[in-house]
Amino acid sequence: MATEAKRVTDIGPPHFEKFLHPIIKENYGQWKFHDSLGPGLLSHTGPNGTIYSVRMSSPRLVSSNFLRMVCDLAEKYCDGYFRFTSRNNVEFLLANKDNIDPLVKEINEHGQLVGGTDNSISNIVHTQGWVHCHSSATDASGLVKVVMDELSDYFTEQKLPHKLRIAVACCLNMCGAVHASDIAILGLHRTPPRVDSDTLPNLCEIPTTVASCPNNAIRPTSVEGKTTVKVDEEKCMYCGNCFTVCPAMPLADPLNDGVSIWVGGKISNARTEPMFTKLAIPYLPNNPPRWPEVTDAVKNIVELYAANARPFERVGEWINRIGWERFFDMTGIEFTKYHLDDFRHAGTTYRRSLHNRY
Amino acid sequence: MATEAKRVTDIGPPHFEKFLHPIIKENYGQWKFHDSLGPGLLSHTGPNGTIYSVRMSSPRLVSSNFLRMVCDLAEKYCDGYFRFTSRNNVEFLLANKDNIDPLVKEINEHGQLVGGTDNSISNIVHTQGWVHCHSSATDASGLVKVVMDELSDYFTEQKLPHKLRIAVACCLNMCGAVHASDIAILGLHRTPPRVDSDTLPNLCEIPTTVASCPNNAIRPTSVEGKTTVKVDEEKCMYCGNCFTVCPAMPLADPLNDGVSIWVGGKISNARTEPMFTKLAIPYLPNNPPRWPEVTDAVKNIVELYAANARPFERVGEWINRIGWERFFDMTGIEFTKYHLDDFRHAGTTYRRSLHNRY
Amino acid sequence: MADDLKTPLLDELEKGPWPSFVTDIKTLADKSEMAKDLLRQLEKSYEDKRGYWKHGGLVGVMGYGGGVIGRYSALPEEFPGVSHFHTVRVNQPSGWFYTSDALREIIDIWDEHGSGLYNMHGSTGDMVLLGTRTEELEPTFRALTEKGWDLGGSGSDLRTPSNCVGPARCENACFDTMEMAYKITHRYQDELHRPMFNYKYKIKMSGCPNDCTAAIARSDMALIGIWKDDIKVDQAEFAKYLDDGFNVQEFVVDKCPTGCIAVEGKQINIDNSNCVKCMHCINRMPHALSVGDEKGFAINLGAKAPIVEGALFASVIVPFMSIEDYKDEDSYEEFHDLLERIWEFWDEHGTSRERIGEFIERVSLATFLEGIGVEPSPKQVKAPRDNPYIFYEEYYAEEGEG
Amino acid sequence: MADDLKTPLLDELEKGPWPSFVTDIKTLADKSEMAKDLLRQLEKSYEDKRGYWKHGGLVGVMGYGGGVIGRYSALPEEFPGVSHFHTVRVNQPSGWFYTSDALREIIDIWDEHGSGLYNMHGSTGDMVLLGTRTEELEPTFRALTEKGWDLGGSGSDLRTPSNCVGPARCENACFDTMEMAYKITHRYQDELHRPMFNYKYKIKMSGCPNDCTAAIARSDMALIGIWKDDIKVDQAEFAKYLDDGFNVQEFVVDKCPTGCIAVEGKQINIDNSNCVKCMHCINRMPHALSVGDEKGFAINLGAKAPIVEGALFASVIVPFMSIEDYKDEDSYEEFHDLLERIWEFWDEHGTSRERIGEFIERVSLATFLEGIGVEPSPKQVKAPRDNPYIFYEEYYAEEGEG
Ligand code: SRM
Ligand code: SRM
Ligand code: SRM
Ligand code: SRM
Ligand code: SF4
Ligand code: SF4
Ligand code: SF4
Ligand code: SF4
Ligand code: SF4
Ligand code: SF4
Ligand code: SF4
Ligand code: SF4
Repeated sequence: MATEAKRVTDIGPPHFEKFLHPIIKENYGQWKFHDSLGPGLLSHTGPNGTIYSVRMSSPRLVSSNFLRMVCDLAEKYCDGYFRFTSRNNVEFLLANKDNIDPLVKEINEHGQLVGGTDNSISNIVHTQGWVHCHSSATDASGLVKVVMDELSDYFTEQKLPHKLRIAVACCLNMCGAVHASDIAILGLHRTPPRVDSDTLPNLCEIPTTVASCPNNAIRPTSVEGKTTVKVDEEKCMYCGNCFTVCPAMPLADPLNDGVSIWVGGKISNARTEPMFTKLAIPYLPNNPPRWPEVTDAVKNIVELYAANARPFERVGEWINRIGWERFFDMTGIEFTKYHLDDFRHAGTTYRRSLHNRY
Repeated sequence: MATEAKRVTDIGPPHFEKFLHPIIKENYGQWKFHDSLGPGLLSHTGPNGTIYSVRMSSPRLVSSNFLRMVCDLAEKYCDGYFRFTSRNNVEFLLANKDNIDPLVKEINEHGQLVGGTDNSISNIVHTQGWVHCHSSATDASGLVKVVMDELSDYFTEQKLPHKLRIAVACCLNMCGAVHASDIAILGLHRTPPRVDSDTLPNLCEIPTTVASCPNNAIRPTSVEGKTTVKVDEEKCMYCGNCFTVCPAMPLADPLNDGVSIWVGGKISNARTEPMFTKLAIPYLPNNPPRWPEVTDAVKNIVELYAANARPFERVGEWINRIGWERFFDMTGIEFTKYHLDDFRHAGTTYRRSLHNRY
Repeated sequence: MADDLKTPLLDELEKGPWPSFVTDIKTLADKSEMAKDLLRQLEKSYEDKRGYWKHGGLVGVMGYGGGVIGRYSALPEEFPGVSHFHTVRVNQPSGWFYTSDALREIIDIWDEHGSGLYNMHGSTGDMVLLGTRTEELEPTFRALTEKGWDLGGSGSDLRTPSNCVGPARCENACFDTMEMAYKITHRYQDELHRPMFNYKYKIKMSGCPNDCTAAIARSDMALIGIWKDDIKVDQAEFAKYLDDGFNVQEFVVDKCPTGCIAVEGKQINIDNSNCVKCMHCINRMPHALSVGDEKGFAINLGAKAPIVEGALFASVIVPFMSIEDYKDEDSYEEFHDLLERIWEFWDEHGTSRERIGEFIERVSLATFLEGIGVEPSPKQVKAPRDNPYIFYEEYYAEEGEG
Repeated sequence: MADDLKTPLLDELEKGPWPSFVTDIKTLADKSEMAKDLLRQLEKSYEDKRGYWKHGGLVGVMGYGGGVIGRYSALPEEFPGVSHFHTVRVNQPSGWFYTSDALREIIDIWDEHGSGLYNMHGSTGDMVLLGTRTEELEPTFRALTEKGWDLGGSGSDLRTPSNCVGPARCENACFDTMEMAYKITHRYQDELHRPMFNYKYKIKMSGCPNDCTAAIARSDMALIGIWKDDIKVDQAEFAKYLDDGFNVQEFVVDKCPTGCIAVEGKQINIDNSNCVKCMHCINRMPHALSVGDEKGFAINLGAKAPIVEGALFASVIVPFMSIEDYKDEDSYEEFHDLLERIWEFWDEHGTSRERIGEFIERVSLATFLEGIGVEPSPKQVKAPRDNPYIFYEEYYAEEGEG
């Protein structure tokens, strides 16, 4: 492809209007209601007709071949119109209800799944992992695959009390929704950065590096006459912020890097205000390729939620209703000192009342 | 009275048993239930009988004559038995129900009131004020008197949705329950301490003085060769902690000292967890002897609470139900930047959701 | 009334239905120069809108470091009666129970040695004998001890523990607040009278979560009664509430914080596994419901007023403890051991003027629990941490390395 | 499949019902050295339990400071195909709507200039074209712009705003998320492409409080749809829910956070003055209930992940704003003015790598509001302050003094 034309910049994205299905254009801003037609199937109705959506899974990390398959299906059933969701599923947009079944069938033939709507587990929001990021304490795509293998029924069926949203992030930067998910899987380092004092003076600015540490664990020092930094290992909580600004302070440590499990966050304002995800399991080992400890832990929580929560109760709402003590009892997860907050506003998490279940 | 006997120390208080009414002794730890017999009147019943309590107001700051009056009444109606409550009321403890009416009558003849139980306003927990404390930004006993003059009906009748508890403190040390009361009146200074560098070097330890400031507003300095301190007036929030450790830093300022009004705190675990009192009115002037701005403000809040809260809803629970925006609307109190927290955990008070009433 | 007592501003406080402290103090003004000059100085404060007391002053009784608050007028020439006006704090008896005989002893002593004025009681709980001269302190003390009374605390010491009426007149009491307050006060006489802590240490005891002594808001150590088993129900009495037209649905069921009450027919059913012991249903229907049988108390630490890090409610450290026999000193061993470990750890690692609540926040709850040998429990927190900044203590090392 | 592609560990990820990224990438392994060596390096990561990427790297396209994430293999000799493996972030269209024609343009470009691998989409919302060499960056950019596509953000710049499907396919949309995202992205091209802020600035738009883009958790500026008047009710449709046996009491009434719904007979009554617009009742009964007519959005600022001060949700700054005509650039004046005042104030007083949420917490909400010229409102806080540390700015001075 020749690119000899005049170089243009700052053109921004194309206007979306040309990507909108005619039925969508005609009902734009005037939709009346939607209906759920089954797992992965929605219809939205406005004064000028109904549009059908078929939601298909996606590993998000995809190849041209995957996207071509999407285009092919869209052309065959949807006049070429489709979209992606905020959780990286594909939504085919159909004018004709009769096209739903053949489309679903063909999607399945491609080894893809239809689902993720309503009271189901939708796609896992995730990050780069060992596939692309220098910071990662675990892989992301692989974790998503093994966890969703265990939970795919909950994607293709709507058998949960309510929506359940899972996120994976591969380090504490949390490029995703880990801090506000029903269940989150977070990769973490557990040992302080190793300072490479040979390269550090050239690669990093000392004041920026020192300032990067949330816990004041980094101090300037001098090694063989060169100014570098040293880490107070007692104070380091392995957050990796120093590594972000200074490449000479890597944290990766195959023996100790691993995964933590978090529960009970939510984003929507429905019923309760948004809630942060809370620590459930401080550490599970990195055990690729299938991380059995992680999949077991997540499945255990999902199944207890499925069996015990009330209709339209999110994971965090369920736990708040039964109490954290019962959550730890039911899941068999050990409550340790690591669960007790010790950061900035730790005091606000202490139980300052008599409200307790015995 | 001669005190020639051997000096004894560390004897502690007398054992309470000798102060207990025989009916109390017999039912000790075995009480079955209580009944409310009207404002200020309670009965408690156990397997071995019933004890009647008549609750009488008290200014708390009292003279020997007041206490002699209490003793006289107790001897006449209660075999000499009585107690004080945790809110400084007097409780006469009667074996004989028939003694209630005559006792109440005689109490009233002494200019005292009976009430404070159940859904009423009980006595105001308060502090020393200009009567005894060097720190005070307002008087305490006087404020209590003028506020209770306005509200005495709510003491002698049970016409509120639920208990309403008021506290007064005369400075930020808050020697009382100001931080957890339905309504609180808090005296405050509003100008930085004036450093008396003549006396300071003799009276105060510089490091302790510097360390006392929660906002690092105090720095050592030197005036005419003597080491003293200076206050960064931008950073000072008039808390008075420096004055507590260093007498040479008085804050009293007749022009600016005054009173603030706080609402919505509670202590009990009933229904909701304990709650801190929140700022309603940042400043009202000290206007002795009857502080009309303060009594108006408090009465306004009490009357709105009385008219609008649901049964068994405390002030804070009522406000939480209707929302703070409505509270400010209803009371006509202006919402200002002073209401926005800017101390340690200020961020945790920001509204981090979409939950708002319009 | 003394001729020279002109208090036009204070006189305004003699009006109105609420009993007037001015009127009351005036009854002493003839007999007591102190009372009279207190009113006169107060009148000046009302005129000038400021107090006229000097800051503190180290006075006390022999061998005691606390119990007296020194106070001097800033205008001793003008108001000689209150040139000294020290406060004597006296231990109240458990639950503030008195007989007239006992109180008269105090009155007589204070009429002789002091101003004849009191706070009944101070916010911490003591009898506060308000105003005397330095030279009267020791005689007052002698007179008090002779009658069996002793001083309370002040400064960096244990303060007089205080307690709700509890088993003495309340069906909700889950532990013997009266006896326990007595036992603690007596056991720790030295800690009460000789300030050696980092800062003050207040203990309050409430027999149940209604917390009628405000322990959770105002004491470094709050002992608050609680039970572990089921709420006791008298179904016949419950039916009476319904029959009497009491709106159980709106006033009880709908207000239960965990929604764990159901009414079926004339029967109340409580899902006790989800009850958080808030007391509301019991409060509303004392004839029908009462606290369980397996009773004890929770230990919450760290309440305080805002100075300096902001106000704190006390937080759960030991969710449940019980004492076999409150009358038996030996039964308290577990409690005393714990309290002493707490004091030791605070003493060793706390800083001067650092209350225990601020101390726990500074060193972190996990460290504090480890320091005093208490196991972590979900009952100590509202929820587990939401930030990922975890200090791991166990990690793997290369073989040969470690 | 290429002979030398031995990935026994990754092959385990081809099992199971969920679509496998390994299987998918393998379909490219014959054509693309990059895809193949990515799998080979990943296999090594799976063996060794660690990543093999070098830290960052400053690469990009001419005149742009963002949009490309530089990435190099730490083992370039072993995996030459990914010795360079830079990411190109491309602005997604509003609401992630595509036609197959449009997407095929991208696919063709990336097959030619890059690895043929993507994240559809990145967490911020961009199309993420995953992996190419430095020398291909400029050609990729040229090819993209020729087809009307442009780069997204990275570094300390405005990131591509993203938005929920909103008016394009949702009855709940309270504002035109689609058009507004487009307008903002176009207006602030400079801010997007040339990082000059203290740190990144993300804008996300959700058409209603369901917040389907997680704006409140993941954007420095969250625009979230809201309405001011009453929820619209179709009583006939409501009756159908009852008739169909839907448990309105348990699933709706009991779950309303402010208890402001009452059902009388077949009629639903909402006390709208107490409704907090949580959406739950509307979500449960979309045929009967819908958002009001007086629609707009709230502006919440400051969400972010935990690094460094702990995670934040965005907090209310402007409780309600509306735009007359979303298609008309002039209608946005109030919004743009505000946004520019925000950036200016943050720029002037913020520090490097300080997100706006942390900035607001540091300078305090009151100062921030004053700085950007927004009035304080109880809607900005959960509750007023509970500590008494108030900085008064107005006070009285002696006459003659001031
Ligand atoms: C397509 C999508 C918007 C988009 O622009 O892409 C979308 C679309 C709808 N959402 Fe959503 N939501 C979408 C992401 C979200 C997110 C964001 C996320 O998960 O990261 C949230 C916040 C999640 C959270 O709280 O943690 C979200 C919270 C909701 C809720 C609130 C659920 C609750 O009660 O907490 C509803 C209402 C409901 O389900 O009752 C809702 C309802 C809806 C409705 C029914 C709105 C409508 O009337 O059309 C749509 C179909 C929902 C369904 O899947 O059953 N949508 N929705 C997103 C689909 C993601 C996916 O592929 O699964
Ligand atoms: C006598 C006293 C205890 C003592 O040892 O002195 C006491 C005694 C009783 N309290 Fe109390 N409370 C006493 C101070 C308190 C306090 C402390 C305070 O106010 O500083 C509280 C916490 C207040 C708060 O939450 O801010 C307190 C919160 C309660 C509650 C919880 C109310 C609520 O729903 O929030 C109840 C139960 C109720 O009233 O429903 C209660 C109930 C009771 C009962 C009914 C208990 C019983 O069965 O005997 C007693 C009679 C109450 C009444 O006045 O109607 N008591 N009660 C105190 C009387 C003070 C006074 O003179 O007014
Ligand atoms: C007398 C009393 C007020 C009253 O009118 O009842 C009182 C009076 C004083 N308190 Fe207090 N406090 C009194 C109960 C309280 C309480 C309430 C309580 O104990 O339940 C509190 C709040 C709870 C707490 O402990 O935090 C309280 C919090 C303070 C503080 C702030 C301490 C803090 O850590 O935030 C100070 C300042 C200090 O300790 O230096 C203080 C300091 C003082 C001093 C000693 C003034 C000073 O700066 O040195 C006051 C002497 C006044 C005087 O001239 O008599 N007082 N003080 C109360 C003690 C009487 C008694 O023994 O029964
Ligand atoms: C690609 C992407 C993850 C993904 O797989 O989707 C990503 C990838 C990176 N993020 Fe991110 N972030 C991505 C969305 C996010 C999000 C989610 C969001 O935007 O909704 C967050 C959390 C929300 C937030 O902004 O706080 C996020 C929080 C971070 C942080 C922590 C920032 C903070 O203030 O706490 C960092 C560290 C930093 O900025 O230095 C970071 C840094 C990074 C860097 C640039 C690594 C670094 O240290 O320099 C990663 C490059 C990975 C790579 O090799 O490609 N990334 N990052 C997302 C961007 C794609 C896109 O443009 O669409
Ligand atoms: S979460 Fe960490 S490791 Fe994962 S993509 Fe983001 S910055 Fe990289
Ligand atoms: S990893 Fe985090 S805590 Fe440890 S030194 Fe680096 S910045 Fe500081
Ligand atoms: S609140 Fe302040 S002024 Fe009042 S008694 Fe306590 S220390 Fe003194
Ligand atoms: S009054 Fe408080 S804030 Fe002001 S200087 Fe003194 S200690 Fe600091
Ligand atoms: S705290 Fe409980 S036990 Fe004590 S008096 Fe109050 S209600 Fe009774
Ligand atoms: S004590 Fe409170 S939580 Fe327990 S059942 Fe009664 S109202 Fe519910
Ligand atoms: S945020 Fe609201 S308007 Fe947008 S898609 Fe979700 S439900 Fe619809
Ligand atoms: S939107 Fe939420 S708060 Fe409003 S009426 Fe419906 S359920 Fe209640």
